[in-house]
Amino acid sequence: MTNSETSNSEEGSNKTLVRTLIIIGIGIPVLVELLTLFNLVNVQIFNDKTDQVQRRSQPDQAVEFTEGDTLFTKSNYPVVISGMQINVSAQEWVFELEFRPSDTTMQATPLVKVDSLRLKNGDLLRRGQEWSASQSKSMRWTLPNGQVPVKLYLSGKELITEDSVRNIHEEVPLGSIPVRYTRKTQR
Amino acid sequence: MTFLHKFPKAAKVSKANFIVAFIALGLGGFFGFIQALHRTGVFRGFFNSGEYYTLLTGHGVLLALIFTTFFIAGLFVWGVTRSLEREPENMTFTWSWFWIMTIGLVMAAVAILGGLVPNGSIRAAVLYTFYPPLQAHPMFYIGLALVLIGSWMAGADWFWSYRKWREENPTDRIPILTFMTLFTMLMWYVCTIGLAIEVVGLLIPWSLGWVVEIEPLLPRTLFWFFGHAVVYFWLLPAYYVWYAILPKLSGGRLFSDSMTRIVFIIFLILSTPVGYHHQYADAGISLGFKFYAMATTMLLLLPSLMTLFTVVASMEHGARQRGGKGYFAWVGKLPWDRPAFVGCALAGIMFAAGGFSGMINAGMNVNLLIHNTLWIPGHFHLTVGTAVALTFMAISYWLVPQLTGRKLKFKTLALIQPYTWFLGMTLMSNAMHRAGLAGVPRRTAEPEFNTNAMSFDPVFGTMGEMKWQIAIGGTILLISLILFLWVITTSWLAGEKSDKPVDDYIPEPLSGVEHTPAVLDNMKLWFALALILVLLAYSFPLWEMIQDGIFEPGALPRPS
Amino acid sequence: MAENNSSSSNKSDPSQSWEQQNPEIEREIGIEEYQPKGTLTFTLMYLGLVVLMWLFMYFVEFGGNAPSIIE
Amino acid sequence: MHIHKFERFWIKLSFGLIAFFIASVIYGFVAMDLKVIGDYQTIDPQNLGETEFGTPGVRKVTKNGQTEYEVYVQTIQFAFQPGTARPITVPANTRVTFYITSPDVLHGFEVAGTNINTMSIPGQVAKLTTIFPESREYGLVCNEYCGPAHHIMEGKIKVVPKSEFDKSNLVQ
Repeated sequence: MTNSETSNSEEGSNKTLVRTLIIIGIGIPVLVELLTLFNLVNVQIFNDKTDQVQRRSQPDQAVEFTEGDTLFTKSNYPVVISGMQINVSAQEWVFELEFRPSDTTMQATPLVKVDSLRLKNGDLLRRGQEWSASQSKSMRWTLPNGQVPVKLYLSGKELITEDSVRNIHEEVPLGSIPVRYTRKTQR
Repeated sequence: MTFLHKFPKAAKVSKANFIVAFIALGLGGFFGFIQALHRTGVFRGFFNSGEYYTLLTGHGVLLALIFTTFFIAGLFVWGVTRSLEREPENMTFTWSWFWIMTIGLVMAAVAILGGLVPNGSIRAAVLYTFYPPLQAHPMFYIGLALVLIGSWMAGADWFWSYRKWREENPTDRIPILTFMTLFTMLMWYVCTIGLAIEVVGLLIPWSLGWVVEIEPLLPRTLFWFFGHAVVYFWLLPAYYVWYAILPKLSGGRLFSDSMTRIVFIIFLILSTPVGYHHQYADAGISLGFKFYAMATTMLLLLPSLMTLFTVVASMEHGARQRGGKGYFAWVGKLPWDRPAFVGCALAGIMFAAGGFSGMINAGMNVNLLIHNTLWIPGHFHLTVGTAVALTFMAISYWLVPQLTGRKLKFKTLALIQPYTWFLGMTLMSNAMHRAGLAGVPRRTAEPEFNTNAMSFDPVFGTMGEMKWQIAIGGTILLISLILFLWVITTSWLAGEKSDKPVDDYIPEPLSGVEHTPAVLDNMKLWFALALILVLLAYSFPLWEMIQDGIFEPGALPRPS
Repeated sequence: MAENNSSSSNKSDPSQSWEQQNPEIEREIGIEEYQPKGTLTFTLMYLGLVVLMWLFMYFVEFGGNAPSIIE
Repeated sequence: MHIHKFERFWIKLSFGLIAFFIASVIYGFVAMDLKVIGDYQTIDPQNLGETEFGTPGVRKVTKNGQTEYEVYVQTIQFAFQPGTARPITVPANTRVTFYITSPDVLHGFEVAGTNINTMSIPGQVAKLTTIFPESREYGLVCNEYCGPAHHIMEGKIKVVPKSEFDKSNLVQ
């Protein structure tokens, strides 16, 4: 790279450079804008709303669990999500989850465990919490700022006989979780 | 002899301002790149979505408030000193406004970046509009107030130089560079009344806990008292470059001195009473005032349309002097191989496009189509993000050599830079405008619907395609920014020393000052008229808002 | 860049105009002679484009975007 | 003053353009029912419980012998009430008036892809009337930054045919 602008060879390569720059740097932008204008007018005026039907088709919704829903419904110790909320303050995001036994819980002492949380960005938050399905249990996780859980991984230990245990795993996709502002309490 | 050798003291002040401006540009631009990747969902690994707003605040404050203010200060020091041919009157005073502004900037920046410290208590994720009741750390508001006070002192410094010059030259007309500086600063004084009342009168006492409740609409209205005029505070220095320097870079002369002065006068008069056009969608402001604001906003199109004519005519004059012919062919004779020219010219073209989306924004009802959608950042990345920022970058290629006495290095990279900026910005802002039409909101870390199985419906194309257009555009902009900073830094530190690093001569206008009516230089008259129009727009509604108490109906603060 | 190599002498001879000293400039065009017809053409084209796009945005995009605020 | 005749012409055209813009806004406002909200009333944001906003939801009213609906919406950090936990359900082709306010910070109330777009400001009640022309679901977006979980604040408006409108969910 030289600073001279007068030498002939430099002038020639400079011309090519300027031409390339103009084609890429101005040509593409002009093309993009013209295409935009053409498409806008074309869609709105000439084939109005052809994609109306298509655009309203929604992705198949998997069953999602929210507050009040029951887990382990097929077992004899179902538990109910009795509370689920994210408390947001300026400093931290806290996910609070509460379970209570369902009215139909039969077995007295099965153990249930939340193994981990899957966050929206794909990260896994491991911090197991185990409790007896016949009792209520509340638990909290500090989330990375801005992240919401999308899935719970639970496991249950069912006593079949005195000394044989059956493990059940359940994936629980979460629906909309209320997110509320809280002033952070100084601890 | 170049500026550095004639006015070494002023050159030092200008350089100090430019250094701060370029650091803010680099940091703020980098935040912008992260945002482009984050909000499109292309890559969200840099920061969490909760921290996005800290970056967004940093991006807005560093670029829109800090980069602009410091660059403008540097530019005006250069222009006033050069055109009045005198160094600043008192260097202690000059340096004191620079340091007050810098201390303020550091305080605001620390408050903002504190938000990235886990569990930190110093935070200011309130974006650059800082609407209460969202509350930042007091340091943020105090820092902004210091930047404001420093900028007032800077303006006073230039008026001081002008008065001294006037004593020695009682009959001369105000030189055009000084004229544009003084009128821009007069407008700044008018519009910052609102900001000063908001920040010093309401927000600082409130953030310190001296008052608890705050009425959200009043500070919001005071912010927009300032908030649209501030865009002209950014834009007028770009016009200053286009009027004063761009004609010469094109090989010609400014078309008309009197038109230039008239345009600046109209901006002084009309810039402030338009603020309600940012509040068309607000409750609590009656339709009459919204309409008044629309009428003044639309009238403000006039000076920009006049600028379009005068500036393009000046460029055409240059092209024809360089041998251009015909109705269109003359464009090819412009120096498309000179970075300073190319940057200014492309910035002007972008401004014409941004002008159109601005016209839509100004339409009182059509505004609702795009209010607070991504269209708005799309618009102001064309105006302040390109018309202003690219002009400032381009003219740096011409100014920095004068201030440092060193020739520009890496001229090829310097030439590539404005073209890449233009390309990146077209891609990004085109997609932003289109996404805005589909209803995608601005100022959000994750614009997609999270839990409802809903989606935005673009008029044409797909959301996925727009997302990539924004991400790629943002990446190209980052590359362009790095090129700029590389060229400027290396030239500044290691450029070849020269007595005449650039041709800094500015020829007289075609229609010179001898054709310009004297009344145009009557600053008192125009300043008074500006104040009257502001009073008409704001006195009654503000009075109405404070009827029930300045802090009533009050809301409680929410730390951000 | 905007400089040209020979212009280092440009203020040395005050009788010559800036244009006469600048080798890139082929002819000097005075104010009486200069007709910015290219500028007028471009600005008229811009005006036409703006009016068309406004009509489209206002009456098609906005007018056809119900529901709207009717009161 | 020396103004070139082309420039004089251009300035006249510019005035024409400005007049044209203002005229088309007025025309849309008056003839096409494309309006913006004005001043309605102030409210104490810390005591919304004592007002209609305390029981937010859809209400039936009769105006001029016509059945209309009123929707009181609280925008809170970080939800529309109603709108987020359950959709705002209203009938199509019927006048619906929204009253929107906020107890905490500024929010936006944007029905995505339509012209319904307003701010929700603590202390101020935004009042707007509209008619939904078709039965479909609309996304509801908060388009003003309202705090760290702003991006999570969203909701839904469900417009159903008049005949299918379930009046049992109305607020009394």
